[in-house]
Amino acid sequence: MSIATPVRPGTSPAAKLVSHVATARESGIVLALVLIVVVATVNNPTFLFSPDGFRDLLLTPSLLLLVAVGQAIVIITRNVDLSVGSVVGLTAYLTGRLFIDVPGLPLVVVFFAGIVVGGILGFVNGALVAYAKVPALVITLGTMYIYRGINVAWAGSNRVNASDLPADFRGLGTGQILGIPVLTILAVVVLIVAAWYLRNLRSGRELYAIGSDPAAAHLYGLKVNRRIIGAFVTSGALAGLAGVLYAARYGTVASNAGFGWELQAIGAAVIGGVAISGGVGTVWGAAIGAYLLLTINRALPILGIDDFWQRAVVGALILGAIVLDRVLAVRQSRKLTAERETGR
Amino acid sequence: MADAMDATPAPSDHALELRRVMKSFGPVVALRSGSLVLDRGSIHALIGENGAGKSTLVKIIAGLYRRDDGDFLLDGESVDFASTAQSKAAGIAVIYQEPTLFPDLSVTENIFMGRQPTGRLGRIDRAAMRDEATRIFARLGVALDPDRVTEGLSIADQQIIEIAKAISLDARVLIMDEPTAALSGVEVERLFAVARSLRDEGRALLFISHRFDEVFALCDTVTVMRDGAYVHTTPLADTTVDDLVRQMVGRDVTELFPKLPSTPGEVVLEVEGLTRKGVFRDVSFSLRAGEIVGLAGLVGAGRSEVARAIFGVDSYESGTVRLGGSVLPKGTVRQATARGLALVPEDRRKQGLVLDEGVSRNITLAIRQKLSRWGLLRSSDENRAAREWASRLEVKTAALDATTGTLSGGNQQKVVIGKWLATQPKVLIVDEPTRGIDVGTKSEVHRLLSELAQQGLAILMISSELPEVLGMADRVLVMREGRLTGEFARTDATPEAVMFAATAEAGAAL
Amino acid sequence: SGGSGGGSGSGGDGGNLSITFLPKNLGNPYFETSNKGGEEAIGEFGGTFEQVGPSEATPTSQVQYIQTAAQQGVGGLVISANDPSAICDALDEARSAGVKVVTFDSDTDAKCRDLFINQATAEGIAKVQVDLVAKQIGDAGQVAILSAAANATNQNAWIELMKKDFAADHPNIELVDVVYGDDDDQTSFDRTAALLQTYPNLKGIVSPTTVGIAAAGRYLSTSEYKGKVALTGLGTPNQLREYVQDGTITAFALWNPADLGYLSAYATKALIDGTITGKEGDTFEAGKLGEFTVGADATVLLGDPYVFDSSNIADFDF
Amino acid sequence: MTSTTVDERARTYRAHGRPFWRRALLTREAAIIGILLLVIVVSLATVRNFDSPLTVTYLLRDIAPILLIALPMTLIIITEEIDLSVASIVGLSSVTVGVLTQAGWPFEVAALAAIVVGLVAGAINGFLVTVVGLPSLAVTIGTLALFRGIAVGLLGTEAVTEFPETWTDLAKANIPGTPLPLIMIPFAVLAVVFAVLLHLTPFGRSLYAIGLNKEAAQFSGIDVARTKFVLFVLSGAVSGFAGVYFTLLYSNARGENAMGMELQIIAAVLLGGVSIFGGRGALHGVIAGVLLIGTLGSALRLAGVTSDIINVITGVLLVLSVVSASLLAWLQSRRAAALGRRKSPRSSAPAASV
Ligand SMILES: Nc1ncnc2c1ncn2[C@@H]1O[C@H](COP(=O)(O)OP(=O)(O)OP(=O)(O)O)[C@@H](O)[C@H]1O
Ligand SMILES: Nc1ncnc2c1ncn2[C@@H]1O[C@H](COP(=O)(O)OP(=O)(O)OP(=O)(O)O)[C@@H](O)[C@H]1O
Ligand SMILES: [Mg+2]
Ligand SMILES: [Mg+2]
Repeated sequence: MSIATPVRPGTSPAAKLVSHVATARESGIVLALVLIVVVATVNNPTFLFSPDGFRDLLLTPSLLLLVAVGQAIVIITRNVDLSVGSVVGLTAYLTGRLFIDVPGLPLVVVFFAGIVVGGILGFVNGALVAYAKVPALVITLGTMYIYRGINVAWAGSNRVNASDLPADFRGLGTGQILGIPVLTILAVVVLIVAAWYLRNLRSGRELYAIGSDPAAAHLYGLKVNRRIIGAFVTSGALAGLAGVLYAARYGTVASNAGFGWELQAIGAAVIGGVAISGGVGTVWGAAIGAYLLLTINRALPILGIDDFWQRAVVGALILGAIVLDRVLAVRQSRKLTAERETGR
Repeated sequence: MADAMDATPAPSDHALELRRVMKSFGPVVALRSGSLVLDRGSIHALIGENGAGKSTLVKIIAGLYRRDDGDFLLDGESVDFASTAQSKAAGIAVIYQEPTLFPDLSVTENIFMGRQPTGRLGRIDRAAMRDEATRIFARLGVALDPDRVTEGLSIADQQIIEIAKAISLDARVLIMDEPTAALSGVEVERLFAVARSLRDEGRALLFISHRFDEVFALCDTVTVMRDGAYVHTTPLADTTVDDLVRQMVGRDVTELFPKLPSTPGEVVLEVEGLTRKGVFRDVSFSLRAGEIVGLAGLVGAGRSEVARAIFGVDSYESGTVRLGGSVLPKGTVRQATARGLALVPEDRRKQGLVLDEGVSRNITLAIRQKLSRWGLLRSSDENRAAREWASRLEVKTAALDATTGTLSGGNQQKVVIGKWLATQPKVLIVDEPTRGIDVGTKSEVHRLLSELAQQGLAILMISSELPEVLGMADRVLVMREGRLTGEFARTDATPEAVMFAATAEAGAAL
Repeated sequence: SGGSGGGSGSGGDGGNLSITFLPKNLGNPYFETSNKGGEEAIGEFGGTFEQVGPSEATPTSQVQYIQTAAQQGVGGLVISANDPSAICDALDEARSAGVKVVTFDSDTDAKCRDLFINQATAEGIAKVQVDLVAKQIGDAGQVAILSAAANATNQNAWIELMKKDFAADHPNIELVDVVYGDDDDQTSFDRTAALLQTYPNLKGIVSPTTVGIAAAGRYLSTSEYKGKVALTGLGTPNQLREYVQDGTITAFALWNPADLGYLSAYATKALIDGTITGKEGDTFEAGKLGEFTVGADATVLLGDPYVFDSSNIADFDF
Repeated sequence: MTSTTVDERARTYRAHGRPFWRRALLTREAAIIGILLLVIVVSLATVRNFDSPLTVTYLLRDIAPILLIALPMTLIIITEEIDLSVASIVGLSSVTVGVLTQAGWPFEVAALAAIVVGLVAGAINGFLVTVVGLPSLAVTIGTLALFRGIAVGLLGTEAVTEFPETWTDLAKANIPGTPLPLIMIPFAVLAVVFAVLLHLTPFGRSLYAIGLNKEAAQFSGIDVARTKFVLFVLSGAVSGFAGVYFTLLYSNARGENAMGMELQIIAAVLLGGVSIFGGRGALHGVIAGVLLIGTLGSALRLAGVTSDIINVITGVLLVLSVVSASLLAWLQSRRAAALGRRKSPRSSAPAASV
């Protein structure tokens, strides 16, 4: 009757870990990432073995990583946030404006402002989704237009130039500690905190539950609205942080900063094994997905593939990742069937 | 199971009390005046026809709905739950009529979601959680892997997780809304044992079921509801099935299983060597016109899967299905329907109905091609066809465009049956046709099936209720673990023989 | 002289001096400056200035604004084309609705507009950049070009001419790649990084677009290649001042975009007034810039590009 | 009507729970059409030059691709799927026309080939969604990048701008004697075909059933996979056609054509009352939704409002349209609850007693 798998025989924690790593969805894309880096480096050693090459390898995807982590959290709750690109743009411009309009402002305040404004924009999304009970795709499509419009209306044809920003702030964009870019360290810290939270705290697990079956979550008496709003606030705040760092890294901020990042972030999450239908996936996957996406972008020219084909490769990659997920799932269910057959 | 009832314990003070509770959904009044008293250390039964308002009452207790009017006392104090979290905190555990699980999460997480044991920094203590789950499963006597995801579990296993969830709450009040509807005899017995031990610990239990044998075997007192209102409460020792039925239906129901005699005609459905790996193997049988064949077995024996495969919802690896002499191609419901096969599926909400559509659209969904003229469909034609079947089956609904999801379970089931009868099938497969249906409706469904058989329809009736199978079928097939393990003529089909074939254990429960 | 075909040619209808500026896209400081010049000129002669534009630099998004200008019945439309022929039909429709069409910065096919205000001859622009980079890298080694959108008319024309110049006069310079930053800051920045990585022996980068050269300058200034890889092209002094001062850039070129807008506005006024029709040899007065003559193909030339370096950059503010 | 009295206990049923005028007027579609009319009236009164015939011509010409693609998109969203790759297919089709015309193919053949390319692209989406069984949101985010990448990759730096004048003129021509562009004829034909298909045929019924309950649809003999496949192919083919029109309208084949249009199309469809969760929506609402966004944009541009404000307004409309629906439902339920409390009789049943 029941799939009568008796409690598994005592496998050692180490063996468990090994088998977990070997089968984890994330391992596949790590492998792909390593492969790309190796091939690119063989073609052109400076890809990895030059100070700039190494730095850019770590640095370039760091901003997208932040946004992708937030996006993954939202997708896990069976929602989606299309407004992140606009939030990045708005907070990046805000950062520049703060430095221009309030000279001598401490960096901490600027970071705080970016994160809070991002969080507020995320809160608007979350509150609309949670309380008005309307699909996130529609709401965030709307706020994507609205936030971007506000940004363009505010910035007009002004832009923030690198020379408007204090040198120590811009130093963050390229600075390194022990050879590792500051931005990367920041992004990885955020990633670890998010991953720990999702795995070990009740509220983190509840996000998975809500994404897995919202109606059941309601019956369980989970605070569905609060969690959904929390997820959107997190996504907004991380996009806000990414916006601040965008200003630090790129120096110049025009009103189209962060344009199109929403699809990249969703793409990264999907490549990383976060199921678009909610309840499945990890922020680790999304983070590696972000690295894979942008590293491929950088590797293609080195492999002699024309710039113009980059987008096609990215598309193929996304499709490849989801097809792979599907194949693995089918194989898993075949295994279960076979087990049942032999069990009879 | 129908052995001696437990002695009724002395009534202690009330754990929970509802007085004249009212609840309406827009124009629909689900509960006019619901009253109920649960005592500590006692198991209370709640019975009533489909749509009587039982589940609505439960949902009010659970804090899922808020009552419009009336009193709700817990330990003598008036309460008003705004969410299920509050009722849980007050010590009320509820098993809902429909299992509600998170398919992507593990069995353990499903049991403890929202109240996992935590350690330092609020970190979830996974080991403790898993141990607790294992302990509960041991108590329930089931072997479920606590680490597997619940996706793909059978309804029975899902129901068991629901029960484990409720037990893990260690609640003072345990409400069970038709928990046995999907369970086999053995599992029902285990559940009853757990329920009795909880009662003996002094907890208050509410048990909702349409099966009188269960009610009499388990419960101490019974409350009857009709049309959203309280009718009567009495100790079970002082009442009989006939009394209860009269109170429920408001009239006498004499014949529960009115099987009409019919003469089997020629063979219309022939199944040969049907095999689907891991699900069923080498299933062969045939069906004659005018014959009702019962397919018995424990839940999970694979009966539904065989039905789905024959009907074309699922594919199969080998074997053939012949309908009216010629082979039915596999995996196409359209072909099967066109050639006169119909299936009333086991899960009416998921498989039978489009809950958000109106009654009329549902009844005509399978005949939409037939109803169209020059490829075009007109609502008036749809409504005419729907009206005919709704009135034949006496569906209780305000209008033909009323959303099917707002009908009671029994009325929903009637809509599904109507939908398939509208296709004018030659062979009808009904899978658990009376699951969760009240006695009145049940007897109507049985009469209907009998009449249809008499008119020459071949019926394959899958049912987990032995009395139903034995009462209705001309012939009984039995499945166990994916194989046909027995075939009995009506006269030879004793409960003992059938249960033996279903379990291969002499003297199995039921 | 194909300018006067479609228009009604009625110069004397009281002179509708409402003039709309339609740059390639908004939020581009180069056009910001040129539009300011236009606004100044229009203020001088008492017309009404309006500035509209898409947020992304594509021809299809420009069409809507051309149509709107036609519907509004403005007197003149001053436009920098995102594509030489894609917007032609829309411009033709506008002209048949009586709008004078003047292109500046980036031209369309000559038959689709009344006049083109050329900031400098393509030959002159290509030559000044080739000369600058050749001087900076010692006339030998690998160079690459970081351009704007792959379809930008002017960019492609200059790149073609530069290629010819390199081949003819600088045989030791190898042009290894042309990449496109889409006039997007971030893209240009990342493309620069990729270029440096792909070609470890790269000696120089030429970026004939203000967005591109600024982004490349910013990347170079914090990288190991600073001072080793030469960077030149077309840029605005305000954006590049810092890099000239810190040694990332030695010298770069540009015309004065404010003058370009200023001249365009006066030329449009002359067309509306009927002072000129776009015929070769027509002359008109352009306020503080003096008198200009219409050249072949209904083109007016602003002048030669100007080279900025550490000695003179402090004198400019745009 | 003859109530079929099957046996003496038979009941008759009303067909509808609400009177006709409530069913017709209290709908999302009616609201959107109302707002559209309001916007038109206000614009006519307040925006200079809005009343010129040129406005109608330009407006319809510009939104024609959106109108066209919104038709299959509506059907797809009703089955609870989505196609984000449509704008990329427009770009791919445009590039196909360009490359083939450049290679010397006759334009007609090139155009046909472009539509076939669109069809094949749609079939790829359909295959991945129905046969491989992947969620369409993920699939079409992938093909959004893939198709666009191929389009941009094929033409690289170039743009093809030479097309036969007869065709480019035709794309811009009006129906003689009206300010309506010629493209409205194929659109009207397609709109009627899609409306009949969706609202008056068994196929249409099956789309709603799939959107609301896929499993029940399958149990009712609906071939869910095939139906969805057909829809994606339709969407691809119509997008291919729109790509050819787009190319001719702007005399311009570029890989980046119609970039970002998918979100405009989806915004319009959702504004028109189609539920993103499937099973709800009607074509007249969608057409009104597209026209509403187009008209607003046109009027605002004429009034000198910049494109960013237009985007903000589009976004606000979209959010308001969905939020107002649930706000209304909430208010109604509040009112009904209040009414129910007042009207329901104080119970006649005796209190429970043990
Ligand atoms: N959410 C709802 N919206 C509208 N009507 C509802 C809703 N829930 C229940 N009803 C109606 O309220 C009445 C009582 O339903 P309820 O589910 O409580 O019956 P029940 O006694 O549990 O029946 P069953 O034995 O079939 O489960 C029915 O007529 C039903 O149609
Ligand atoms: N989706 C699924 N994934 C994996 N196993 C399944 C799935 N559905 C059913 N099974 C297994 O297939 C077998 C038959 O299932 P099922 O419960 O439907 O049988 P049944 O005899 O029809 O029971 P019922 O009385 O509930 O209709 C069981 O072993 C069950 O666990
Ligand atoms: Mg119930
Ligand atoms: Mg079954």
